[in-house]
Order: sequence, then C-alpha cells, then structure tokens
Amino acid sequence: MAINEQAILNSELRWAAVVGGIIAVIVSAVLYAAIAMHVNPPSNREYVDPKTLHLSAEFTEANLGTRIDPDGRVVARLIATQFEFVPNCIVLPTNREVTLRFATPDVIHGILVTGTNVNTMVVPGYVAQVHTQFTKTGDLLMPCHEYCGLGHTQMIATVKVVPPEQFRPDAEGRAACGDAR
Amino acid sequence: MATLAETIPVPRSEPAISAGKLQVRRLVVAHVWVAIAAFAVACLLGVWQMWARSPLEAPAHTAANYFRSVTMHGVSMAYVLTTFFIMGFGYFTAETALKRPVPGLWLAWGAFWLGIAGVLMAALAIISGNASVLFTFYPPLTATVWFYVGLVLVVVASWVWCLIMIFAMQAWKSANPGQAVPLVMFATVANAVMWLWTTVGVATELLFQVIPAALGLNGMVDVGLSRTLFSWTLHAIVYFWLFPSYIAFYTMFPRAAGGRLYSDTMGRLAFILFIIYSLPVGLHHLLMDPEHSNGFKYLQTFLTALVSVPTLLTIFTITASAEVAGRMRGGTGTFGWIKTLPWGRPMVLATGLAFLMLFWGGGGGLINMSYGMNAMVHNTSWVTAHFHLIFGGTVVIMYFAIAYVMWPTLTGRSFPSMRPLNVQLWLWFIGMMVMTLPWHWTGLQGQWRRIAAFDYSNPLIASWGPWVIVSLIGGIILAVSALLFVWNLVTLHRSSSPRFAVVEVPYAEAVHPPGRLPASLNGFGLWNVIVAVLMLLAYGYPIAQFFIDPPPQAVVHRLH
Amino acid sequence: MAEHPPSDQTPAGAPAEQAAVDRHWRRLALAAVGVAVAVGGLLGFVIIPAGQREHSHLSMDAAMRRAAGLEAGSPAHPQPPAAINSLPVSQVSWDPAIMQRLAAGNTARGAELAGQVCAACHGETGLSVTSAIPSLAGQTSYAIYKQLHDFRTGARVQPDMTAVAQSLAVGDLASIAAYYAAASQQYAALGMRDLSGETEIVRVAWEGDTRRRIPACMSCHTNGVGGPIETPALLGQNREYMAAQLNAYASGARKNDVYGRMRDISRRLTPHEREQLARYFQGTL
Amino acid sequence: MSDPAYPVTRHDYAGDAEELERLEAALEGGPKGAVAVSLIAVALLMIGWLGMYFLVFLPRGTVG
Repeated sequence: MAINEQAILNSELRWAAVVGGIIAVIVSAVLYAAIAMHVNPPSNREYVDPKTLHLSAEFTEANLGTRIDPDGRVVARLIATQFEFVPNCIVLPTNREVTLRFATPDVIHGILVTGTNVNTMVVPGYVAQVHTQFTKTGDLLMPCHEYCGLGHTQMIATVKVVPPEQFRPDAEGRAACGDAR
Repeated sequence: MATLAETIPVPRSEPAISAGKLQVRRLVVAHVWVAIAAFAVACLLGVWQMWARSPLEAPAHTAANYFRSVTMHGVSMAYVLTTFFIMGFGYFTAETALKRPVPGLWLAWGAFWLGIAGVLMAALAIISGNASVLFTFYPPLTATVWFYVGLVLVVVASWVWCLIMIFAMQAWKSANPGQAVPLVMFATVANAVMWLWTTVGVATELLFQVIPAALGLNGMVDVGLSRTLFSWTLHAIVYFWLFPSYIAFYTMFPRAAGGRLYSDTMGRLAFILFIIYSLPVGLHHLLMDPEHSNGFKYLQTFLTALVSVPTLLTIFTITASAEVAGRMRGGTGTFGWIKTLPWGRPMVLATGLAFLMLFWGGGGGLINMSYGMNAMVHNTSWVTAHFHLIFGGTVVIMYFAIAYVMWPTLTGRSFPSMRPLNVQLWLWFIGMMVMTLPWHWTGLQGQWRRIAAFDYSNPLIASWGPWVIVSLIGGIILAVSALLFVWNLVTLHRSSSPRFAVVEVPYAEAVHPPGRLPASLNGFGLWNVIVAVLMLLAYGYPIAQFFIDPPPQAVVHRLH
Repeated sequence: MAEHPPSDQTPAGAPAEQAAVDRHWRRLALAAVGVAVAVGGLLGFVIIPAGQREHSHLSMDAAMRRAAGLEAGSPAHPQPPAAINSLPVSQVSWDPAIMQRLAAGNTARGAELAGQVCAACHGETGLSVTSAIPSLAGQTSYAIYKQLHDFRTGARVQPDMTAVAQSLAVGDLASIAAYYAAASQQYAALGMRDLSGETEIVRVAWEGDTRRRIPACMSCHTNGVGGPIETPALLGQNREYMAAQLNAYASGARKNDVYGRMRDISRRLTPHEREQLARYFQGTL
Repeated sequence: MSDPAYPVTRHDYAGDAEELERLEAALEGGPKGAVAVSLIAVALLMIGWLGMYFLVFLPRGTVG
C-alpha cells in the first residue's frame, strides 16, 4: 500500500536500509581480510629514480633475482623494462612469506601471477612491492599487464613455485631457475 | 531532410512557448550521427581485435595495427560516441523539457565544429600510428601532440555544452520562480555540473604534464602525479556516460511502460548522489599502484561502496515504476505485473536488458572496488568484461533506446514496426553476454589485458582459446546489432511514410509530481560545496604529496 | 482521489518556511557526507593499521604513518632492507644536466671535435667507411652518447674507441653525440632502403616471437616508437657490425646493455637468425 | 508489435478519472513486487560477491 507520497518515500527508505546492509557486509569482509589475513592493495611509497635505476645499489643487474635477505626473508627483486623482465624466471618456495620488489627504468608496466592474488602496477619512480605466500606449486606465468609499447605482448616471465624442500639457495642465499624456464 | 517536426506539450503542462518547431533538430541529428559513426567504426575494430587475440588467423594482424586499433576503439567509444551523444541528447531535452528555445544555439554549433576538428585531429594522429598509447593518458609513453590537442578540443566543446545546459536551466528558473525544474532537465544539468568537476583532473594532466611532454618542452614527467590526476577523471567519466541511461530510466521508461515514475524525489537524490560520490573515488583505479598509501586507498574504497547507493536505489525505484505500469495494465500478484509490461516497446525492452547487464557489470564492479580483492582481477579480462557490461550493457543499449525515442520527434515519422528495433536490442544483449561471460572466466585464470596476441603454444593459454573464440562470436553478434541500429535510423530518414504534424516527447510524470521543492533538490549550489569538500579530503593529500616530497621523475618516451 | 496531485504535500508555502526546509536539507546532507568520510577515514587510517601492526611489529605511530603514506611500506609487513651493493654494468645516467646538453643539439664544439676525432672512420655525416664500423647516421644523440660514455668508463670495450672516449671529457661526448644526431638528419633516406629477408626473419624483426619471448626488433630499434631512449636505430646499419654485436651479446663478450636486455634476446636468437637479421636491417640502396 | 504510434502513446496518459483510478489501484498492490524482485537481485549479487570472496579470493592467499 503506497498511495501517498510519504508511504512511497518510506518504502524507498526501507530499501535504502537494505542497501546499507549490503555495504556493511562488503566493508566487514574487506576489513576481516585486511586485519586477519593482512590483505592490502600493494602500496609502497618508496622512491627509486628510474633514470639512475641501474646505478642504484639495490636494482643493479647482479643483484636481481631471488635471495634470502640477511634477516632471513625471501625477497625477489625484478626489473620490468621494455620489453622483458629481468630475470626472466624466478624461483620461490610455497607456504613461506615472500616479498617481490619491482622497479622500472622506463615506462609504466604491471604484473600479475596467474592463479594467485599477486598483482601490482610497476610505476617509474617507485619500488612496487608485493608480500605474499604462494599456496600451490608450479610454473606460473607472470606477464606484463599494462601496455608498455609495441613489444608488450612478448613481455612475460615465469614464476617457478617449488615446495620448501626443493627451494635450495646457494651459500650467498641466492636461488635461480637455472636453465629451466 | 525536410520540414521541421512539430511538438505539442505534454498533457497537464504549460503551453509550448515557441511556434512548436524543434529548433535544435538539426543540431541534435548532427551530434548523434557523429556519435553513431564513431560507434560503428569502433564496433568493427572491436571484432577484429577479438579475432586477432583468438587462436584463429586474423588479417593484417601486426602489433602496430593491434594497438592502433585498440586506441581507435577506445577513443571512438569513450570520447566521441559518448560526448557527442550526450551533447545532442542534452540539447534535445533542454528544448523539449523546458519548452523554451535553447540559449546560444550559435555557440552550440561552434562547439560542434570545434569537437569535429578535435576528433579529426585525434583520428588522423591515431591512423598515423603516432598515437598508439590507448585511450588512457599514461605518460611517460606519450603520443604526438595532435592526439592530445584533438581530445582537448572535444573536451572544450563539451564544456560549452555544460555552460549552455546550466544557463538554460537558470533562465527557466528565473522565468518560473518557485517551480520544480523538470526531472529530465535537472538530471541533464546534474551531468553538466558533474562533468565540469570531472574534467578538472584530466585537463590539468594534459595541459601541465602531457602536452608539454608531447611538445618536447619537458623531458621528464612525474608519473605518479599524472596517474593520480587521470584517476580523478577516470571514474566520474563513466557516470558522465551513464547519465543519459539513468535519465531514460527515470524520465522515459515509466511512461513507455504505460505508468508513472514511482518517486520524483528519489530520482533527484540519485542524480545528486552521483555528483557527490562519483568524484572522490578515482583512487580505486590505482589500488594496485605503489604511489598511494593504504589509508587513502581504503578511504576511497569506502566512498566507492557508497556510489553503489544511487544505482541500487535506482534499481528499486525503476522496478517499482515498472510494477505500477504493469499493474495499471492489469498485472496482479507479486510477479504477475512483469508479464503485462509492454515488452514490445524498445524503451521497455532496453531498460529490462540494461538491468540484466547492469547486474553482471555492477556485480563485477563491487568485486573490483573491494580494496585488496582488486588484486585478484586487476588488469585481467575480468575488468574488460566489467566495463564492457557497464558501457556496452547499460550505457550504449540505453543510447539506442533514447535514439529510438528521439528519432520520431526529429524526423516527424514513426517507425513502421517495432520488430527490427527490438531484434537489434536483443542481439546487442545476447552478443554482450556471449562476449563478456567468457572474459570473466578467463580473467579469473589470469588472462591479462592489452596484448596484441596470445601464445597458444602455452598450455594454460591454450585452454583459454575456445573461450576467446566464443567471445569473438559475441563480438560479431554485437557488430551485427550495431549495423542494424544504423539501418533502423537510416530507414526512418529515408522513409516515405507521411510525417505527422504533432509529436509529443514522452517524458514520464511522477506518481506525485513535485510541487515546491527544497532548493537543494532544485539546484546544485549545496552539492558543489560538498563536492569541493569531499575532493579536498579524498584527493587533497594524495595530490599534495607529489609536491611536498617530489618523487623522481621519468624520462618521457615519445611516440613520434 | 484527494491525493492527486498532492502538490500541497511537498514542502511548500511561505518563503520563511521554505528557508527552514532548505536549512534542514543542508544539515542532513553535510552530516551524511561527514559521517561517511569520518567512518572511512577511521577505518583506513586507524583501525586497519592497528589491526595489522602486530604482524609487522610496528609501533602504532609507524603503522599509521605507513597507512597515511608518510613512510614507505605496508602497515602489515616489515620492510626489507633496500641497499645491497653490487656493480652496475653501465655508468650512464640520464640526469637532467646531460639530458639538457643532448637536447641542446648541435654546437660548434661538437662539430669541431667530430671533424678532428670521429670523421676519419665514421664519416662527416655519420656514414662510416667500412662495414665493420657502425654508421652514426640516423641515431639519436642519446644512443651515441650512451655508447661513448660506456667506452669511456670501460663498460664497453673496443681498443680504438676506448682510447678516443677516454681522451675526451664527458661534456664533449655529449657535444659529439648531439653533432652526429643533427648532422645525420639529412640522411633520413637511410630508413628508405629496400628491406628483404626470409619470412621468419621479417617476422622476428617486426612482430617478434612470443613463444620464445623475443620482442620485435622494431618495437624498440627505430626512433619515435616509444622504446628506451638510448636504443640505437637499426635501419641501414652495417651488416658486419650488427652481426658482430649480436654475437658478442650472445656470448657475453659485450655486456653494456642495461639489465642484459640484448644479451637475453641475442641468446634466444639462433646464430642463423642473428646473421640474417643483420643482413635484413642493412637493406639495399 | 502493434504499437505503430509509439512513442506517441497518449492513451497511457489520458489524465482522466479512469486513468487515475487505475493508477491508484496499481499503487494499492505495490510495491511488494518491486521489493521482491529487488531483494532477489541483490541477494544473488551478494551470493556472487561472497562466493568470489570465500571460494576464489581467500584461497589464493594473502597479498599486500
């Protein structure tokens, strides 16, 4: 029964309460993921100069790839550049916190790892950083997902996720894919 | 094109003030045909792009051609089709709703030709291959300056339109003190007001960063700042495109269905909510970007959740309006009224199909905007599916329906049969679903965007192949529908059927037509203040941070 | 039927009454928006970092600073140490001073140096005298400067060039690079040579090979395509020189390409492809 | 498809007593149908969202 204008507005207000409930559910689920599972969108306001990236201490060529940092954390450092990733393949263990750090010397790139939540833009001027734990093993694709120029299509890397017992870093703490791709 | 169509006033409103001739007729037809031309080209390019990404061999398939095509597709759809259609529709509503001549028609024609010049500039730049940067403005990859200047001219033309719309409403209000601005005009001006706010971001980016870079005046660019300024525009621009659809939902659909608008007040509130919540939410396009902090991303995620409110309110209000119509036509029971709706009328059918597609597109959008959850789908085909459902599914299908309402008024002829119109709408719906549902599926598996071809020798990618072919079929259906749309309008221009002397523009009335309204529901002063405050809170520091602690800049990569 | 049309039910009437209604609406709107921002801000800047900091062992202050973007890193995770030292492969830096110098274009100093030092091998206008020596015509100043600088620092080794580059100041290298970039503009015809090659070679040159992750040569190696600014143009370059460089990259004998891009790509190409690409890009007049 | 005069369907808006009577009758019956349809739509929407959240997003592991 909604004949007079007030009755119509009341029905709309009741509906607005339903809408509010939906938003509350979504916001709560997001908060749960953020607080209980430490899920955030990757955000890292850490500068690195793209013009001198190859001269920087961290993102020099010999320093790229997976390694165990002095504090025991697994960190992979990669360069996204027109039109490839350096290195082109990285190896990482499952069920262990890993950090991926990306930088670019040229234009905007982006990465995702197929079948996982690993996803970030790689913006010149910043270190793009993703903390994650891989839950399954396999050779996953890591393509560039932001248009970066005519060679964008060929810009794909491999993330080799292995069981912890197969993750064997060398004496310096480095682990590489070897010839595998 | 022969004589001008004549209009008669809607029942129960003041008599028409002019001699009854629609003065904006040629202006509207010109704008809408430019929009349709761009749309048709973009549809055909879209099919070729799907073909190129499929396992099938596509002709002329090179990376350079692909990115040229994607750029043309995006620019034609997002900037040309929308802007010209919205301008044309705005002039149409201003005269038919206010029943006054639109002020500054010569200025409107000037803006039209300015926009045409801009479109030609941008189109030639794209064809030359020196603007293959897609339709987004993301330096350091920088196109030739002609591309950007051309698009700036289109935006300037739209600003002229905004001012004309605002001025038309103000003039009407002074002539009709204390009266409610008709909802259709209120909404049109709401879009103009929102668009002026929206374009501040992209205009700043273009004028201070991108165009100087394209000209070679600066060799470096602050990439984070440019992305942030573009994001300012990137969400609200979608609502700029969507506004005509919502205008049709509120002011055309209820009448076409044979009933009344359930609530005029809720319509006004929905349009106001679009103005205030579509702007301070653009950072959700940068959720995966490193240059913004979690806190601001969360704040804007929260505000994005609120922008679902006007859409969900609209769903209810329009469904209730449909129920009123269905019951007036004899429907009974909880669902019986659905059957009695006149589904043979294009506006009714289009609204129903638009809601179905909005369900999928909006549902995908709720997932995209959910903070960390965006990582699951960012820059995958899922997102492509989402915005094609919103754009193609809600925006464009209602543009069709609006054109089918405007054309009899503009040509003075009625469609001999509704069948080709309804077939066209059904084809569009089927094509859109067939194209986008596989994209959701492959996107969840990680199929990424913006590449010219897939390497189907990879087993994972090979498993997507059949789905890509299915979506190609959807694309072909869409292209057929687009061509049928053009055909439907052309036949009306060429029809030999007699012109009728009087044409009524079928705007819906509310169950309770508004009397004297609060100033806030009859104008935009308050809402402009609120937008300013919200933008300051949501975007103030995220933009200021680039000046407080300037990040290292990147070398411009020019494409010419 | 009395309700139709119920215009007297909507707020109406005297202006004073209307003003009160308007004020009510203003307050309501501002309050709604204020609450929305306050809740969103509280959750984003306080509650989430407070909930996440346990995992990152951060103080509340540090977690909130990260949430607000005042310091780098996620509130939920410890930040890895940034600095680990190793040596770069090339010392070239695109700092604004050098960029400005290169952009400034041709100078008398550049012309003079080029005439004295370079022209004997590379020609007055950048067309070299033998196929083993690269032509400089058609190259950008960035491309020429990059190589000169690398010769100077030893990042790239070739006895003659190393000696030449080390005898000149960095600023002079930039002047020479700017001179040749300008002097060779009239040789745009270089890019108009006839190109022909095997279908597969043409495909690699223009489209690349996604399966082997080889981007098209032409997605970078032509001016104005938006690739890395220091990339040399290939059209018309001398075959013998190009083939030698591709092979040197493949073997690792040459490694001044930043991040090993060309070393990687050259290794993915077969020796036959390297030879044929060099032949293809030289073209015929 | 026998609606040749569309969009000129003035009989829908006769504005006479008969029409207003029908309108009033229609309002009497509503908006329970609209409530039902809208609730079903948003219920499906929420099932979809929560399904994606619990079945796809969370199992794929933490990210940040």
